[in-house]
Amino acid sequence: MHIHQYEKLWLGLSLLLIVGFVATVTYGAVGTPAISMIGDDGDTLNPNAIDDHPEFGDPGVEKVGESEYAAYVVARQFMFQPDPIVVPANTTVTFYVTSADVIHGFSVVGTNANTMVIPGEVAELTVEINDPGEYGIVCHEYCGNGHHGMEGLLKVVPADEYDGGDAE
Amino acid sequence: MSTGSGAATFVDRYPEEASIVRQAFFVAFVAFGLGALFGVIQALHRTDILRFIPSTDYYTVLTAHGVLLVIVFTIFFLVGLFQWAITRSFDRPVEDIRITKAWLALMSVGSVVTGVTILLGFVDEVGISADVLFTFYAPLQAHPLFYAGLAVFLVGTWIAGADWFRSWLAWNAEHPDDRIPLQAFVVLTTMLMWYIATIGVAVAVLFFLLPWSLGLIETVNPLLTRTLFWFFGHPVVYFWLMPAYLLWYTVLPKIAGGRLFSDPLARVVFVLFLLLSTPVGIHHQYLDPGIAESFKFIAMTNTMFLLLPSLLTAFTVVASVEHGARQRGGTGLFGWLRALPWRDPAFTGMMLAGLMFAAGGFSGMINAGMNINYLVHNTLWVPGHFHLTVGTAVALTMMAGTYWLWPQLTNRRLYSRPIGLLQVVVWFGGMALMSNAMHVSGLYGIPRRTAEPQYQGFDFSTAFGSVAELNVQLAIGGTLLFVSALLFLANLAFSWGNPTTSGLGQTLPPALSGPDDSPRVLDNMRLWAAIALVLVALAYALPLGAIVADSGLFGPGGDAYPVTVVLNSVAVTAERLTASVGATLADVGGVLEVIR
Amino acid sequence: MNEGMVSADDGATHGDLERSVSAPPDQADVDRTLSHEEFDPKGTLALILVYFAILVGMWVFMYFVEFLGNGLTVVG
Amino acid sequence: MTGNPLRIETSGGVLVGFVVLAVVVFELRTVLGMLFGIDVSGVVYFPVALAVLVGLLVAENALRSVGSKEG
Repeated sequence: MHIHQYEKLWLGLSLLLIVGFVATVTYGAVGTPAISMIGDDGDTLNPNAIDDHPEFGDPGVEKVGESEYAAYVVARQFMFQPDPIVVPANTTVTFYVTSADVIHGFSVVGTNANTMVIPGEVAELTVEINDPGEYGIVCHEYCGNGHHGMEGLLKVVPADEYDGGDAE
Repeated sequence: MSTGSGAATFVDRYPEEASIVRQAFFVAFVAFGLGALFGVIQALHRTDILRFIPSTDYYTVLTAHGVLLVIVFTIFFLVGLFQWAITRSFDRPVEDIRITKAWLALMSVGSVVTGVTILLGFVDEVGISADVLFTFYAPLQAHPLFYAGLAVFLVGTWIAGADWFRSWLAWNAEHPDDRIPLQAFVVLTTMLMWYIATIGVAVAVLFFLLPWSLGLIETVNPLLTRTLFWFFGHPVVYFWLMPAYLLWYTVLPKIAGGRLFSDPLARVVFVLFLLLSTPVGIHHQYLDPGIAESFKFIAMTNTMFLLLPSLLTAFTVVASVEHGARQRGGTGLFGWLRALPWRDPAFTGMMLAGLMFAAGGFSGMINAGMNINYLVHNTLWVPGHFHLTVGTAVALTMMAGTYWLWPQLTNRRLYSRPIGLLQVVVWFGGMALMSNAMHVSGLYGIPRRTAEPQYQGFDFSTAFGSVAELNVQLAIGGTLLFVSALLFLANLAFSWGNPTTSGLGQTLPPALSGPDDSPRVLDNMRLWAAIALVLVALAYALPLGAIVADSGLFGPGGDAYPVTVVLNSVAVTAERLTASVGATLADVGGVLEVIR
Repeated sequence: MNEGMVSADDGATHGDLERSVSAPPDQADVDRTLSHEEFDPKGTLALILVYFAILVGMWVFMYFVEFLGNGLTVVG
Repeated sequence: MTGNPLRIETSGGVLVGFVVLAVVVFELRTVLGMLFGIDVSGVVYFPVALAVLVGLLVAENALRSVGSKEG
């Protein structure tokens, strides 16, 4: 099989590019901080039984460690609960997000905190939150004819202003 | 009938087959026109430039836009082109024209049923709708006719593939020592890929979604049907792309005045597509809960290697064009570009499509990069990407290819080549505007698939310019694309009025490095199909097994939507009512409007 | 063997209008006939190296600046 | 390359070249904004870019007609 030498050169460069891409992604996955993908760690649950769930029945933020918080979020047509989600600054927050009805999205606008929300599955993502501020949250997966109104708010407040509980 | 002294055309030699090709193209272009109309409605609506439908109907428009363009338009064009390629390259008529007519009829009936079901979504009183978008993720539920139409359509494509394989076997019996002609080779490898890919969507539709929409089963597993969709959903993008590749490899070099640079490498490319197109679908699910990171990593590496055949194609096709330019007397490192037939809309259309594909390739690389997907997932970046790939590389090549094929299929000249040139150039410019705006908007976090990306509680922050300006860009781009689509359809329609002319036939020159330079094993379809199946099993057995083990074949429960809302908790009732009051009022208003 | 060649005539007789905008005429008339061995697509190589450079540059920017600089990294 | 029956110079190449150049110039603003953080107002950029492009087109056209007179 005759291959022109320029083509061989391009084949080599193409492979180099591909390996470079895989290497970059791998670097992101093991570097500091190591970027973790949404995985299969979360539980499964019946979306119709969410209201009886110990955490999702009354979704909100709770303190689980020294500077660690857990935020239980329910996405449903066409809202996020709780809204707003209030967390203190300079903490590590793990979001547990599930759906009560159809597939939704959960995206903290302008950041990399982003996940699909699939009924029956709990999406789990941990982020480090530094400065106080406000972020919009959007549902980025079509979820019905009111989809465009589905938004939320993430409020990061200074630690001394945080009242420690549910913002609802 | 005026006469020329040129060669016989395809329609002269194979009138029945040419008729099939024309019919398939006709369905494709009707769908294209409707899809383009729905496209411009969206472009103007979501940017809030011009809104004349309620936002709740936006998703009916979006579903119709997606299904009409990427299922009906692309695939009908594909079967027409492939029928031409098979008949032409084997140089033999179809084995049984009744079979050929049957699959075209099945595909058409399926498309009409699905299309009408979607469009009934505009008429609330009928109570039939399919506002589930092209991806139809459960537990959003469409009317059973939506799934049934899709199933009939799929069966039609399967019979089409069988028809072409039958032609191959018949040809092979008469030419046992010949290499498969390149065009037929593309058709056969592409259809093998299609058979493997459609396993996923066939299982999802026939075993889960259709029985579920008929009420035969209570629940489905949303993650499972979604994964089965993407099992099909990525290879289908290559299914759209292969007709464009067929034209780039076999027609473009000829129009440029050159010859294909390397037939052996082309075969390697198409084998790679067959092998790698399917075991990558999980890259659409990088952010799905319930699928382990390791499976996502495997999908990512497979996807990155799937770049290879496209990168090789870029070289081979451009080199073939350069060969044409040099034969036409072009000189210099870049000066040869000036010696190309830029006034020919078929040539220019394909070249501009290829240029856009190079740009779309880059945004695709970003999409494929597992963790960087967090940045762009489900933002407007993604439609920005695929409007460059399927929306330009594929669609524009199909339009350009039509300009070249048209006389071969009808013995009539094109109505106007200058209008054709204007059309492809306007498409290119319009897409540059729209796609640029979409990519940039996506990086600012603006989501895709929404009627009103204007939120109450926050604003999108921009690195430069403003969201308003991006919206204007997007709307202008979308409008230009619509104008271009109209120019294309009008040009074809007026071409029917041209007198028939004999001698419009065109030949395709042989490759510079012909098929005999490549090992025979490349033509072993059974071998490649078997390896492809093994790769698919390796990539999918464990994730699918894990999904079923975690939440069962029919999922952990849950209702179908839209359904009668049954509120099961007083605590959330008030909140839900408040939230949905706006949407409900809008619905009521719409109904009242109609009744009045 | 080339696949199913229809005819040697390629529409060359349709005059300048046809020729300037449609497919070029029969390749028997070509200025130079370049075979696979003697044709070095150096223009293609140059173009594709430029593309390669753009790809690498854009990738580095998108990954290390846009993505890693984007805040709220998912770490678990 | 005169006398080559295949070499047909047409204005088609100028049109396509112009459009491709226009798109490149258009994208340049995105590159400035995203890569270099230089926020050029679109109200200024696009009219100026358009004027430059039209100027180039006119100049090219003038040069070509001069060239063809000499040739």
